Amino acid sequence: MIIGLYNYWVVVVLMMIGFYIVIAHGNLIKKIVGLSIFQTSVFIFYISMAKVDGGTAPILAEGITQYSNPLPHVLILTAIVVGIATTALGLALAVRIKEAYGTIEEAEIQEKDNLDC
Amino acid sequence: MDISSTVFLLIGSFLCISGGVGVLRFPDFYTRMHAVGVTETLATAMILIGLMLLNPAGLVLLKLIIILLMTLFISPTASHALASAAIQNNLVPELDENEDNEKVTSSNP
Amino acid sequence: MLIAATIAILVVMIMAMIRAFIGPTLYDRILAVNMFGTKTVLLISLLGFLMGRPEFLDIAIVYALINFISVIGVLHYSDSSIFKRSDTQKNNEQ
Amino acid sequence: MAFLVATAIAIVRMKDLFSVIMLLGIYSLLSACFFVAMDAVDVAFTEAAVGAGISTLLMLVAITMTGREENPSRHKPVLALVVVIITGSLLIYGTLDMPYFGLAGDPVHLHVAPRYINDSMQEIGVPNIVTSVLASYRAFDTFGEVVVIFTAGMGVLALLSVVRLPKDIAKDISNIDSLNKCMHEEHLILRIVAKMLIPFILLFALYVQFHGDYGPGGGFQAGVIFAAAIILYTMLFGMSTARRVINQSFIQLLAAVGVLLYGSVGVVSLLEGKNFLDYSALSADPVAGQHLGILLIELGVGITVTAVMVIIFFNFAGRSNDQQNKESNES
Repeated sequence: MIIGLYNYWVVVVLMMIGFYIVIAHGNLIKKIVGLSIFQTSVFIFYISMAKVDGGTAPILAEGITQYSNPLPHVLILTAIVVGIATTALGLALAVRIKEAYGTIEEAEIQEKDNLDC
Repeated sequence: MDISSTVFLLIGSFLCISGGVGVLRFPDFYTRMHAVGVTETLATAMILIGLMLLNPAGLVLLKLIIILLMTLFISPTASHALASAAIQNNLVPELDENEDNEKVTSSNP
Repeated sequence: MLIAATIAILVVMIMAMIRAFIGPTLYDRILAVNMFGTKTVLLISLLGFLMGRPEFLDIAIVYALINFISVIGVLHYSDSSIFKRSDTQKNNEQ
Repeated sequence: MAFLVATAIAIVRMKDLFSVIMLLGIYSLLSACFFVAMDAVDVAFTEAAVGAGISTLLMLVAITMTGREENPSRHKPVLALVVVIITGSLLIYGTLDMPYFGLAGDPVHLHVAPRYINDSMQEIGVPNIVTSVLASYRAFDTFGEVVVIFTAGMGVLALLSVVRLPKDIAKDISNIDSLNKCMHEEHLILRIVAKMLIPFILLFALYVQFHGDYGPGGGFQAGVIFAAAIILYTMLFGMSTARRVINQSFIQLLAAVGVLLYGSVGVVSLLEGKNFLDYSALSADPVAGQHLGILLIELGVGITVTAVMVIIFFNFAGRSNDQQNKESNES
């Protein structure tokens, strides 16, 4: 019971840590870090679903009959590279916000916006 | 063959752990760097040689040799860069005048 | 014997992680990350042998290379701006 | 696994963004170890190249521009904590219904995976199932992913690109000689080792690119490794030297060429009367056609990923260089 679902629980804990960072911290870069933790937890979730006991990596070789499930691997492989591209986009936005507002703290940005109005 | 690889792997593991203890216990950055240097070159080389003795099949052996060569090139270079960057940014090594330090050095000769 | 070596490396990884958590200076953290990377290379090559598919040493090679690149990058960027800025701030305060 | 949680908690606690990023590097290394242990070698490969190398670097460049201290939060995050705990416990309640980890009879493993595992050797002729699924069975998805990457690269370009006047370029060129001279004094050892390593890295990237059919590897990983080599060169030899070696408009062109190569393979198979991206149209023998198609597709992916990563890095680094120049001029 405990061992059977342990991986999923760790995934949930990681996901919640990432989520907590995203909603509780005001710094935009820290938020992006939180997002990437969240992202990694999803990757781990998929990969642990793909594991088959006694299986090996899905590269065909002679004398091996049991392979892990290749489909989640494919999905996650592309997701990682897309993830870095989107993270870079987020960082670029953060940099531009820094240039426009002089800060990347959420609260200060809102103050400045209110002043403008 | 098996015995020799076992010996190499054991020596490597021992060096690794001693380096790890060093990283935790040494008093300042530069001494810690020394501990890391031990684990990174000698211990890595030992473990990789142990693996090489274990499975002497063509391509795998070649890759192990490549990894060994690269760690031997890379980790001293990285350590050098790290140390020089630390010096340039005025991270002063703790010397013997420091009282706290004398205690530590006397307890770990 | 492979298992013993794997466990030893895991222990060292924990040690490096503790150093990275508490590391008083920035350089201690970089050092710990560097060490962690090298240990990862070893761990992956050992895991490959443990699982009986030693063809996967490619990953270990990539790690060795990427580790170097990231250490250089970290040093480059820590040198280039942040520290100069904080140093000048300190000088101004003095 | 417990390692991962510990690292993540430490990340929450830290205020210094620089240390956060170092820990993020460790976190990514750990997750890649986990992927190897879970047999996902291709994924570990990608995570190795992307997470530990490129993303750490990008975050570092970003914080050099935005400052490294995080302000202490003023309001107490109790509400956030409550939300997180409620969501987490609901999710854990959800996992109780999930099949246990690692059983071969899970619903996940019964639907399409057996077909991929059993038939891909006859249909595609490529030992690495991940590659054959990626580039052949689900090629349309992958095409979408490549376009997303391309779009992200264009987005970064639109947000961060600095207009470079001819005057600036001329100044760069005149600076190069003096730069080279002073660089020979600092970082001498690094430069020489890097000069030895960079060709090796490029060669290894090519190996990964074309060996992807037989072992872990493929276009995505090779592209990232290739870009990492270029980034290493840029860091050690300076932006202006790197700009002279790799023309920026050329690299932007390359990003588009990669996507076009991918798309045109699909169009060719359409013109031959088969489905979009059905490679058996490319050659008389279906298996040979699949081989050719996968090779071309992976090449397109590799080119795009390399070009986009280099574009992203150049724009970030160029921007931060400009900022520093401005500051030094002002002071």
